Amino acid sequence: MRTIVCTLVAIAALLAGYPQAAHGQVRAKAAVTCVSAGQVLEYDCTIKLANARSGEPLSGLTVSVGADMPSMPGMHNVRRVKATEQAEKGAYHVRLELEMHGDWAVHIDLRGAVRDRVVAMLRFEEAEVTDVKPSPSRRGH
Amino acid sequence: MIDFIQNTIDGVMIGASYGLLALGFTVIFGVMRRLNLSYGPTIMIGAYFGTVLYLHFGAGLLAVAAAVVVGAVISGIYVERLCFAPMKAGAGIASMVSSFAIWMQLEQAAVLVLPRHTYPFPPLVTGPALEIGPLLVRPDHLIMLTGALLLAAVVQLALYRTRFGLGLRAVIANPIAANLVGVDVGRLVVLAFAAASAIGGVAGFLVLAVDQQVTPMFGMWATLKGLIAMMIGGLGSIPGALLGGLLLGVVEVHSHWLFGPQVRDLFAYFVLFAFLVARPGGLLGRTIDVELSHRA
Amino acid sequence: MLDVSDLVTTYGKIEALRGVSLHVEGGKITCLLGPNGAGKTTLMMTIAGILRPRRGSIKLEGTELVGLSPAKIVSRGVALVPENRLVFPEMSVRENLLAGAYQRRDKSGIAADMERMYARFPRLKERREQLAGTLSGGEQQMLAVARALMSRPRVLLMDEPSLGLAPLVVAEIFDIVAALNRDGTTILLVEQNAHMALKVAHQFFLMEQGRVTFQGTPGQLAEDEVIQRAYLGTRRVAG
Amino acid sequence: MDDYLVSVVSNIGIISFVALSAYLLLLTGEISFGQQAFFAIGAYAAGIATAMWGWPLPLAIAWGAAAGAACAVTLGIPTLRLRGLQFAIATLAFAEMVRILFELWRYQIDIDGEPVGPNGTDGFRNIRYVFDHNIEAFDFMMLIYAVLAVTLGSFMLLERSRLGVIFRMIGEDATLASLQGIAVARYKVFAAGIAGALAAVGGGLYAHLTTYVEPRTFDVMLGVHSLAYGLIGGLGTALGPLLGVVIDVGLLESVRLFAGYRMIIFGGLVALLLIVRPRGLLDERLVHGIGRLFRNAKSGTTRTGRGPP
Repeated sequence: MRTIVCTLVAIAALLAGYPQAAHGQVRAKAAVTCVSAGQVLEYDCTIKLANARSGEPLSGLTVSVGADMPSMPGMHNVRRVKATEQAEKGAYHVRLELEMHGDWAVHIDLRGAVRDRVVAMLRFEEAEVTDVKPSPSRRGH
Repeated sequence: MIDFIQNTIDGVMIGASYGLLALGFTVIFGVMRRLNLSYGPTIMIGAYFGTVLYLHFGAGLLAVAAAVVVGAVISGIYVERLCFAPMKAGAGIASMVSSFAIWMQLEQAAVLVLPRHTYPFPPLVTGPALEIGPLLVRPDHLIMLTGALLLAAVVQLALYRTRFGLGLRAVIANPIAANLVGVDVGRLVVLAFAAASAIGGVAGFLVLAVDQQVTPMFGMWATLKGLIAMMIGGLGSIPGALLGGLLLGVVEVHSHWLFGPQVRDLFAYFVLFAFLVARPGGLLGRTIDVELSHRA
Repeated sequence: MLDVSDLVTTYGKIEALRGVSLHVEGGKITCLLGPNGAGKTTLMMTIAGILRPRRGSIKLEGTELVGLSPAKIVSRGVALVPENRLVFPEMSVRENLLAGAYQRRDKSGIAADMERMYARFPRLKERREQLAGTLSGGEQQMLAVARALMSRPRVLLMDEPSLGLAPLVVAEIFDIVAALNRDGTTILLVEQNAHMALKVAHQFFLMEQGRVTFQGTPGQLAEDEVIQRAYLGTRRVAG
Repeated sequence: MDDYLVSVVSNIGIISFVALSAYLLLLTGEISFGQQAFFAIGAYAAGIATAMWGWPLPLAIAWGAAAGAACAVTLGIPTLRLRGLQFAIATLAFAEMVRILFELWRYQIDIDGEPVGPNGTDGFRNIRYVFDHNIEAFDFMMLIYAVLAVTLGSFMLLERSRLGVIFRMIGEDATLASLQGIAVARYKVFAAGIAGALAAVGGGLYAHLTTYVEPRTFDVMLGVHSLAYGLIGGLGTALGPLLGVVIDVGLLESVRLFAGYRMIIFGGLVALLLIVRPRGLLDERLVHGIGRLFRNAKSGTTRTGRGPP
């Protein structure tokens, strides 16, 4: 019993001692559209980034994109890919290579003037990619 | 009032398929005292056999049905050979985890063959709902119910009127004593797996033909529904499995009607939980020793 | 009739049988006595094929039984009435008897044998549609014996048939054992109740710690000594 | 370390918490299909605490753990007399109920002009603590492993303590344990509580790692996986479940060769492994053997022969 209490205290101490940092940053929002890149499970995605509050496009950022499956937490790690900035302001392009069809949470990590992560939930199928409205039924209708 | 009756009827019809799934589960659980999590996915593999025939060879309804059953039986025996036959006595939990690993395997195999999220499945019948007085009955639901009842009758006859059934019940009652009277338990277990998969195959075919679509998630769906219905009905009881399925169906349809699909699932699990806590033996179950506590 | 030689059966690293040899004569009642943990039940289970021996042989009239499945051993003519009876509780008395004849395919012969069992055990006839689980202990023991007989065994193995039964019922069971033997059944009987066993046995073996330590006929040793050795083991008696 | 490695290693650490949670219950002889529920409770509770109430992360994680433990104890009491399969299914039913309740639950407040909070099936987005506080992915990974190390350390202590012996005793034979005067019920509920807290800590970290959670993250798959990890890695030591996670998430993940066939190979390997080692790679016998080796080496004794058992 005492061991447990000590452990909990130790965890709490460790956590409490963790450094805190500053607040108040620009928040980003993203519009993601993906189309099949010809190869199975490869997709071309266009990401339009904007300041969440002002709606102003966010350009000049280092953008990397990863993905995981919410239905299998931690089990699928798609290697992060660097996105390339497009001519259009705030637009970035990336080619994603996924492991299977289904619903993916696409993580867009921003660095540079803004540090943030935006998550877009998309359903990747063979032919098309759509926004996800999770359906409660397991049979899939 | 009409709605209540209508929903109850619908629930019975859907519950019939749950009952069949539970029946297959019960047969396997009865002879093995072990949980086969791969039960649903083997049925899903059968369904994919049927879907491939349907999509690529234009097979008719009966051919698809046969393919589903055959596919389920083949993959069922595969699971038995890999996850159950080689496991020593007392390794019930290893069998269960192994069957889960094979579930993952079967699911990925299905996705490799047919990579899309959903595929069409041939409909049982097309046509308008039958009007019986103020009530509506979908003809495919009616066929599903009839099929389920027929199959249940066949299973009941096979269990109580054949030598195979006698041996099966002997193994379910007491595997050692069954050995001692000369039942070849190893062979019987394979046959039981095959029979259970065939039952599951028929159930799966009926459900999918009513849904008219199939996804790899069907495996999980079938395992969960079968498991819930079996536990509500009572472990190791054949009539219990059917009754549990019917009860689950009725509860689901009513709660869906009253509160929507999410609350429907909530209710189903709540009924299961309440049964387990208040009456662990289920509706008609008895206490049998389960080889699952990991020291068994 | 049944020859066991140098049988070794192990549970993991523990040797339950350490080289058991014994001979069961046809038409006789052979009794196996010994303290708890001597390996008597292990021996019975090994003969019936439920446990696999590490080495040794079990021959029924010259044919080897080691390596055969329990089902094959039943069809060769060895039936075991297990300790604690192990009837099928959710099956009726009639179905239990039918299960006993599982290896047989002759329907008319099975039907005739059923009638014979009902004649020998009238109480089973009265309760033939009753579930076996609802029978009394003595009735379950009768059912277990009848079920074993349904396979038409040449050798009947009985493991502690008197276990947990009232004295009157025990006497009844031993009457049945004697009667079966009079009708020509060879019996190997494991028994804790040495007093009763020595009354019916033609020959007996004493087992201790996985070995046979004495064999003889009743009367060869004073009953007191047999009983003492059967319950307590030689060492303590000797020293 | 590159980004990718950091994310894989972080995931391994987080999943290990659920695996340890299931493992602790296995020690006491119970199979739970439902530890993902506490992972979910921890994730939501900690996420709400930082994102909506502005709590610091350590406090939020601790609060999540407390919530997880409380729920686990609440579940433990009614399911106490269930055994084996019935217990397993009861935990499954509970976990699914929790998941569906999260699907139905909406609780949002306005922060900086945006709604923040759990939003039914759409999940709970914008758990931005890590970004608001400029914590690098690598640092967060170190945090995960610091907590994991403390947890593992306590597990090691537990295995040697009286409590650990009691847990294993209950797992071996609960009736026998109660005959020894052990209050089996109390210890079981206690174990369930700790297991709930462990899973909840994992959940809290997970929510902050990914910045979003949604109810279907916590479905049965996660629960059965976490149970399987203990069995793959071995039931002899708390390192077993970790090894299981490393094999699944780490090893197979890194072998790109398997892309598309990963589960086919992994599933087959697990099935074969369990035939050879039904209690996992690091099972009790192996762990015991290694332990003896160490002790012998330390005390300098040589084994000349084996005494009577």
